[in-house]
Amino acid sequence: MLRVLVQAEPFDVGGEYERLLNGCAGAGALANFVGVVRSNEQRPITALTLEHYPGMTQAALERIAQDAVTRFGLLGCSVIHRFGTLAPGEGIVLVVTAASHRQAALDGTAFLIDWLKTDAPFWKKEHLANGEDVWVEARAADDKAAGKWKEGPFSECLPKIRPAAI
Amino acid sequence: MLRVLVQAEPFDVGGEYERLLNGCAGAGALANFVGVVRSNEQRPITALTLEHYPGMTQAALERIAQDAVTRFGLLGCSVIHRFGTLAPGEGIVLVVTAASHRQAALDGTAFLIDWLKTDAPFWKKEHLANGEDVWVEARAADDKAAGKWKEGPFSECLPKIRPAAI
Amino acid sequence: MPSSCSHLPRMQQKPVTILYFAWLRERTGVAEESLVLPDGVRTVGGLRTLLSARSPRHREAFAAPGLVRAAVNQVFATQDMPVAPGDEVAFFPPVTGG
Amino acid sequence: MPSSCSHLPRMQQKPVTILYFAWLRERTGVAEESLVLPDGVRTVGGLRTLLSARSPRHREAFAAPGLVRAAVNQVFATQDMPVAPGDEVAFFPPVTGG
Repeated sequence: MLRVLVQAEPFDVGGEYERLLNGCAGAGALANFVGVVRSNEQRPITALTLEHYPGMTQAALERIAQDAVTRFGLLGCSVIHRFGTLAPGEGIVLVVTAASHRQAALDGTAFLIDWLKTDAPFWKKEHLANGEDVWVEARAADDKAAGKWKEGPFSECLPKIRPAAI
Repeated sequence: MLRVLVQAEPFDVGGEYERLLNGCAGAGALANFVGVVRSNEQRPITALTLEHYPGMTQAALERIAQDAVTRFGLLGCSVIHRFGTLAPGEGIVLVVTAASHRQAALDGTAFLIDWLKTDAPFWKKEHLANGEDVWVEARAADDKAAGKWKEGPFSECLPKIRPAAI
Repeated sequence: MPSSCSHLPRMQQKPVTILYFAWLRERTGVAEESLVLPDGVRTVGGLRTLLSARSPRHREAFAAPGLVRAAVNQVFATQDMPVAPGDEVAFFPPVTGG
Repeated sequence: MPSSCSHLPRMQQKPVTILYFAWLRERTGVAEESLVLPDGVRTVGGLRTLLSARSPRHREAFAAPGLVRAAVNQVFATQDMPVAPGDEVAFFPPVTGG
């Protein structure tokens, strides 16, 4: 089972767990990851706005979800990425994977979120409590995390080139 | 926030997500893992019974949950392990971690489930569809997975010795 | 006498659609525009140079500190990749989703 | 004249509580039992040897193929670890939780 959604609406973590479990007969392990709008005392924000590239997002997410299933032998996975303006504590992105055994579910989840951080066409703008609006800058650490999946026996399965700076 | 439960009752994946999120101000990443009673065509089972060592389980789980928080700098984690007789598809164990960033949440989750597989005093008995009752045997792969956490900079933090065969 | 696409007068060539996202959209002041590729502009890098000269805001946007990345027809692209009439070309900063 | 604990007559010594789990419980037919440690049995391994001789079912259980592990006072223990009066000692196969 493959479920990929790009939506403005919130997602239901428990409901998506049930849905994937019910769609994956024989599953023994489900893992998930939720990225949440973060605000802290050092850098309070009032909201986060996610912009995306509508024509590209859905297809790109479907490709990578299919790739994760193949690479890790998943029984299924769900990827939901929101866009629009979100308040602190709201979920931005949800990844759920189902597998026979735990390692595949855990690895599939890490792979998907690493990929989403570096290769999904979304851009975050923070609305700071002091009134400033700031585009979030890409982190070199994210590129490194995504890069680790390009080593090893499956590197030839990568679906596409990474964008180079121009 | 630390939440450790050993119980016969089912757990609520969505409810536990919300609870940990609400208990961990500043969280930007939540990860979870659910181990599920697995039945497949090759080896159909009607139920799984989990026996545990009541006097030891709660304290052991609390120690390792605290260790995970320290090691990975988690904002909090929840560990719920069930005992008793469960049907296929039911959740056996739930781990949820909350952190500022994703790597800590993912690593904390993997650490906790690896540890639970090898060091938590639970024993599984499968009730096969053919009427046989079979105690599940420990897998060497699980020991290896748990062992990997004993390398690296935090190995001196390990809370206790591993049981050797006697 | 039939003529191949590349020999059509410029007016009849299909334009290229240009999209901008995030701070490139804000700084150019444009989310989407289109233009007919002039002779000699056949790559992502060439198109970027052309667009930089389109207005002071375009120039400022492309000259701003920070990397600019691109996609051609919804696939990430490097500056040496070809652009043809009818393509959709997007310019944006490094992505920050997830 | 005061006497230290180790000089108490055996009847007055606190017994050791023994617990069995999983197939060790099933094969011994016992979930919990207690005994006063005889002189010379002061380790987990010594206790195991003693218990193996307690009944034919005990002997069979401890001789069965498969590893047997132990805990003393709810902490995993190896066979050379000490056992003292009043301790709780558990025997069980390798754990399979999670």
